[in-house]
Amino acid sequence: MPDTTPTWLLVVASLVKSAILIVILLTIFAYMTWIERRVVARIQGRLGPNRAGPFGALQPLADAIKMAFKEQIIPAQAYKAIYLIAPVISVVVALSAFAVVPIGNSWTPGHPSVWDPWVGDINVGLLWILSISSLAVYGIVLGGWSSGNRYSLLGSLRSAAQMISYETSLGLALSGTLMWAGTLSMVSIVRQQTLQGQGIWFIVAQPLGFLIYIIAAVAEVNRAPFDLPEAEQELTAGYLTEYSGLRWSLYQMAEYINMITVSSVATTLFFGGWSFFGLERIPGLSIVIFAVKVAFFLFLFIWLRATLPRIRYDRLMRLGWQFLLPLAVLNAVVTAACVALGLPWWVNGLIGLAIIVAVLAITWQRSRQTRFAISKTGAELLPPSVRLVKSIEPELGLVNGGEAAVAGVERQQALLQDGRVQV
Amino acid sequence: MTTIPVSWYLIVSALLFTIGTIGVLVRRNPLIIFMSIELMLNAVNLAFVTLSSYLDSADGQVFVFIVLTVAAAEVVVGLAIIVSIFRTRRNIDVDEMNLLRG
Amino acid sequence: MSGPALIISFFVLAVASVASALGVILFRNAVYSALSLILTLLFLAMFYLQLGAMFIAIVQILIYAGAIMVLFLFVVTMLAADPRDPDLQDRLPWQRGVAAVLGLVLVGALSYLLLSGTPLNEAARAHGSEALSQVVAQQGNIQAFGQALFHGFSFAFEVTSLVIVVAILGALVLGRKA
Amino acid sequence: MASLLLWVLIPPLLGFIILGLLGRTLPRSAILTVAWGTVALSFLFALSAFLSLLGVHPDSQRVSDVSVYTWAIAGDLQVHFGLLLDPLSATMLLVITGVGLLIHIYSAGYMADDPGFWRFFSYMNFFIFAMTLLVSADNLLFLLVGWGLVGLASFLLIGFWYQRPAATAAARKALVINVIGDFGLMLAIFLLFKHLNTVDYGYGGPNCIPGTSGYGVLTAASCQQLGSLVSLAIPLLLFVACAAKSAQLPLYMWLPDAMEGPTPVSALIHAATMVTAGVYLVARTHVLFTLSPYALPIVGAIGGLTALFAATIALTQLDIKRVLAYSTISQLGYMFMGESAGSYSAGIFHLTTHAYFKALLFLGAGAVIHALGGEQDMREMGGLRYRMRITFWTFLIAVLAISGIPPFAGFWSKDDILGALLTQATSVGGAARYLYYGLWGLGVLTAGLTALYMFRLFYGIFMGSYRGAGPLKHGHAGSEEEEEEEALTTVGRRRRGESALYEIYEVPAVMTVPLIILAILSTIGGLVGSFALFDYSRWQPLNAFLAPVLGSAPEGNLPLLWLSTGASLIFALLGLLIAWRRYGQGFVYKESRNPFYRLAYNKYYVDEIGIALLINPLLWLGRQASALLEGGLLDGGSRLVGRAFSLVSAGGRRLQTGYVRNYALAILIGVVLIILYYVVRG
Repeated sequence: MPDTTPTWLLVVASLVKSAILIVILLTIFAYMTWIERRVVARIQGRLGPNRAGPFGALQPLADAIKMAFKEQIIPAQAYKAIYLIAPVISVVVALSAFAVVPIGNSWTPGHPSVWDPWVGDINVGLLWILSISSLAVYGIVLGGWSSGNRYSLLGSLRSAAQMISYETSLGLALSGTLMWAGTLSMVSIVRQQTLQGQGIWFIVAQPLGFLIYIIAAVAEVNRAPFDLPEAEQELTAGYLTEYSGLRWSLYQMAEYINMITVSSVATTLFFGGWSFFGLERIPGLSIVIFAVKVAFFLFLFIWLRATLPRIRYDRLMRLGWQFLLPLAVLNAVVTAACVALGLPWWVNGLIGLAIIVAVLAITWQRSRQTRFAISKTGAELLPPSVRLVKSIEPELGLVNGGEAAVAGVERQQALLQDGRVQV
Repeated sequence: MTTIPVSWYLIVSALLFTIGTIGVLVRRNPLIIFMSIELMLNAVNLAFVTLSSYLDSADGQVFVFIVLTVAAAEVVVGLAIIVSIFRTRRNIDVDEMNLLRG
Repeated sequence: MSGPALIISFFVLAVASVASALGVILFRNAVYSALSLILTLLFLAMFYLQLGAMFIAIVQILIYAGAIMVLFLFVVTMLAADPRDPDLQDRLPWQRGVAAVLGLVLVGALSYLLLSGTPLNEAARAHGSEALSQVVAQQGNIQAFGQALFHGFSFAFEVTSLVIVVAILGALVLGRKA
Repeated sequence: MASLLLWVLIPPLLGFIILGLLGRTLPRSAILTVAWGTVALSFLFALSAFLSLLGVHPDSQRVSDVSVYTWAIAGDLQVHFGLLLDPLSATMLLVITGVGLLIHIYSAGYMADDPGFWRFFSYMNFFIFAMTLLVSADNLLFLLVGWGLVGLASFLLIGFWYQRPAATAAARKALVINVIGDFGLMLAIFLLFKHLNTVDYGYGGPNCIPGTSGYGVLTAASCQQLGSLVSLAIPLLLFVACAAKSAQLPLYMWLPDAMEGPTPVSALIHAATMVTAGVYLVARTHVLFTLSPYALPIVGAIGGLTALFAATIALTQLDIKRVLAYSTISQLGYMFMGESAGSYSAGIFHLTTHAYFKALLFLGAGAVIHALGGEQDMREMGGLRYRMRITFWTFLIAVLAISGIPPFAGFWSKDDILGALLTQATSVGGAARYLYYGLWGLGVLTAGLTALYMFRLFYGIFMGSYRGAGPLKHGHAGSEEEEEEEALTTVGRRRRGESALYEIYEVPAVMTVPLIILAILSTIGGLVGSFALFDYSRWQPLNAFLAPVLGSAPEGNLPLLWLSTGASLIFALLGLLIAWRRYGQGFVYKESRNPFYRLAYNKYYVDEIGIALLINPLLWLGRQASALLEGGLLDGGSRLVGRAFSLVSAGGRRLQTGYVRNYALAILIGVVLIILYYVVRG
């Protein structure tokens, strides 16, 4: 924006744009809940909410009214102030992160104005999103802690550990794109991907980075299959256990807004944001393009939730530290090399694809080895990675399936018969 | 752009630093002592950034960056130590850790 | 931002940051202390913004508030799950008084030094193309920072990365089940 | 050429390192490959260095001094690790590596059953390295390094069977006495540096005048500036070192005891090479010895006395290795006598031939000992000529050689020395004349004694009938108790008489081949000497070769030479005759009541006198000092210090409350004080 813009105008414009953005986000949140229930129901062969209004479209409104009038419980052992504030923190943080996301092209390309469709275009935009979303964990940790409930506390601790673990991979995955873009400003990143810029969406240069980002993002927003903090079966509802009514829905709101944010970031960094082969020059259309792309990712989130079972907690951690982080480092190194050597984008893309293929092949190979072992009688045995008795773990041949597993199971039975091992 | 004297920022920095120092001296929970140390580091960081801005040189900011990183490393190790102490002693009062008494 | 707005914001931030810093050492509950510290850090980040160090401000939030303090909170909530334990007898009750007096002396002396015309106010500024403001004006904040970091302090940078690796290994070793 | 010298040095060092580090794990074949290979390489390089030297004309240019590495520069003192190749060092290197190689080969057989096989060869390689370093160093400081290292190698090898108390005691004794000599050498070096500002021999230095007798800094010209006292002190201090290393009176006591080491060690270190280092040093620094009129006569007197003294002891000894040890001492005295007559090349010549035949004698004795399973007493031998033919013949050659019977090597070199002595006696004036006449007489007498005791030994071992009880069955490294146990059984076995002789076998080829080679060398080795005796003085290749370094020996006239040769030959034959008369039918041991015999048999009670006069008083002094100084002064002082510290710390430890916060408070106090200082200073 031109330097001549008076400060008051800047402030006013920002306030107005923020207000509009918040309204939009809240609306999307409300309808996301409805869409999610419909989509999941469809996937599961059910109907979902379809009574209130056409296709049940007024369902979010009904829910909101219900939530607003629901009694709010404050546990006796809670730390009251923090208990009350925690959900608010979550929402505020979620909303603030969105401030630098450009949801459309400038109204008059080439002539920046204060009314362009983003709240602020700061030159550390992406860092802003990362740093603000790293604060999101506070809402959860504080909520869980202040509830004065072990389940809540455990849920919040899980959440903290999970978010810290995946934030590193997330940031590193994005760094590849940043190297191609050469800027941290969200608007500039999008411009780099338009025909006026480098003319490619960075997904083609960064397939590996994108994959890591998506996995890490799902974990970062605590969505299935990484929704450990609120795992009903394990922790009743994690940090949400003691919350009800509006405060509960504030947490939901934060979660959905975060989803929108990470989808927007994915769109912006990997799919060209509001650009679509020149069409974005029609100002209104650029916002639609952006919305469609984000919607695709949101749908992806719902789809994942409906499809994948929840992952075990230790595997979640292992996935984050031993799989995603090394891959992200590898991606960053490869990308840095490509950028530094001035190689064209498709080299980087091909290397990324090759790594993906290699990783998939290895994983597939391993899973085949460990999936099932066939005994001599032809019956399927449990894979060796399933440990029945903890104390004989080291004696089980955990190497390759097949005979090792057979031997292990036989040894296990022998031990059980001896009475040396108690199940 | 600045109309605020540099010493004002530095006095804020000194205040924060002293508060951190006192925290180290009077608190017995090692976690809070640790936080007080972080406070002291941050007070110094404030001084660095202030001087960087006033001297118009990026060096101070680089120092802050490095302090930040080292602080992260320090916290990681320190918290790991505290957790392992807690694991063995079920108690993290620093006054209980006085095996070095003469 | 300039003139009275700047001064007002400075004082608001100063009071807020000092107050929240006092909170760190005054709260009995470690979680509240941690929250106070987070607040202090955020206020400091705003100070940095005020001083034109945008990158440092953001990194302050990202690393300190977003990572370090989360770790703190993690440990605090884990270890001090029930902070209402009866507090043990303070074995050094006299130290509070001494510390307070010494703290006052320290602040007083420092303030006196800072206000009584130390050479700081007349310190020479960097000039020419190396000057921070010039680089920022030409290339932007991050670029200026990056140049300083990787040109003048690349060795320190590398050493820091080594420190981090060592710290990670140390934490791993310490965190292993004995 | 000097680079060749470096390659002479490096292989044994490498061998030492490899064997020392990995030897335990290596198979025998690999150990032998390394040990033999390195010494063989060393020998080949020494040989090529020697040949390359021969190819240089004129003779005076036959020198190469290359500084490999500058070790230290301190003010005027510049110490280079320089390698010097000249006729003297080339000769020495050939002898060391050549004889060393033969003895390495021999050792493979001799040490075959020893558990310390790898250790032995590692030490031997180390010795070769140290000795080559000693002779190829181009300055006294690195000579001292080699000097000390050969002492170390000698110590290690004497004490090789460290399970035996006698061996370790002998090793200790050798080390202590050698260190006395090292002190002498060090003091001499200090004096030289103080007065001449150098420790180099001086090749290539500013004063270097090739072609003159003794070149470099240690030229007669540059040494003239030394005062008369210093010019006597330096050679005498050097000679202290020589006497210790070469076992001259009164520092000879360690050498007979050193026979506790394995026999190949005795052959290599305590006969052929290391003990001749003193002879080498005198030759190398001969310029210094000529500065004072008293230096050389003293050297000669000590050498002559030692020669006779040791020969008389050798006459009475029963342990065959001890006989040889005393013979070595006696022969070393001979070499010093020759050098004292100004004929340094005669000394070096005798050194060379002595290396051949004395190594041969030791190896032959070793073969006998090996065949007898460790028996060293002459009374338990006899008649071995039937069972050990090769050893017998080679030993005979060596005995003839050492006895000075023509045409064997010893005759030529011994004759050279005696001739030089007589020539010197006739050419100098004053009291020295009588000294040299006396020395010549001693030499001739000793020649006779040498023939006597050598043939006594020879007859004792090989002639007559077998008196022993067959080979002992234990290994070399048996403990004391085992030996006693074994002795008991031998009594029983002795009754079986002659048949035991058939249990004795000639040693394997790996041991006899070196014997044969050394026998050949002992036979023809003397032919490089002077033919002046036959009035054909143009043939003296060794003298001529060494002349650029050592100067040419004074030429004697023919009648004198004839007289000298005739006398020594007659005495030698006389000794031979007496030996034949007494021991020709086999050695018979009789307790003799003759006081002189008892005196010699008990080695003149030198050890006992030493213990009574030196060691006991020293021990007494030490005990008194320990009680007085250590108990009262040092301990008391340290106790006082300790008490002071504990008092201080008792106060100080109150500060160590163990409360971390206390410590932090202390830091803060410090910080506040520093800040306040700035406030006050303004």
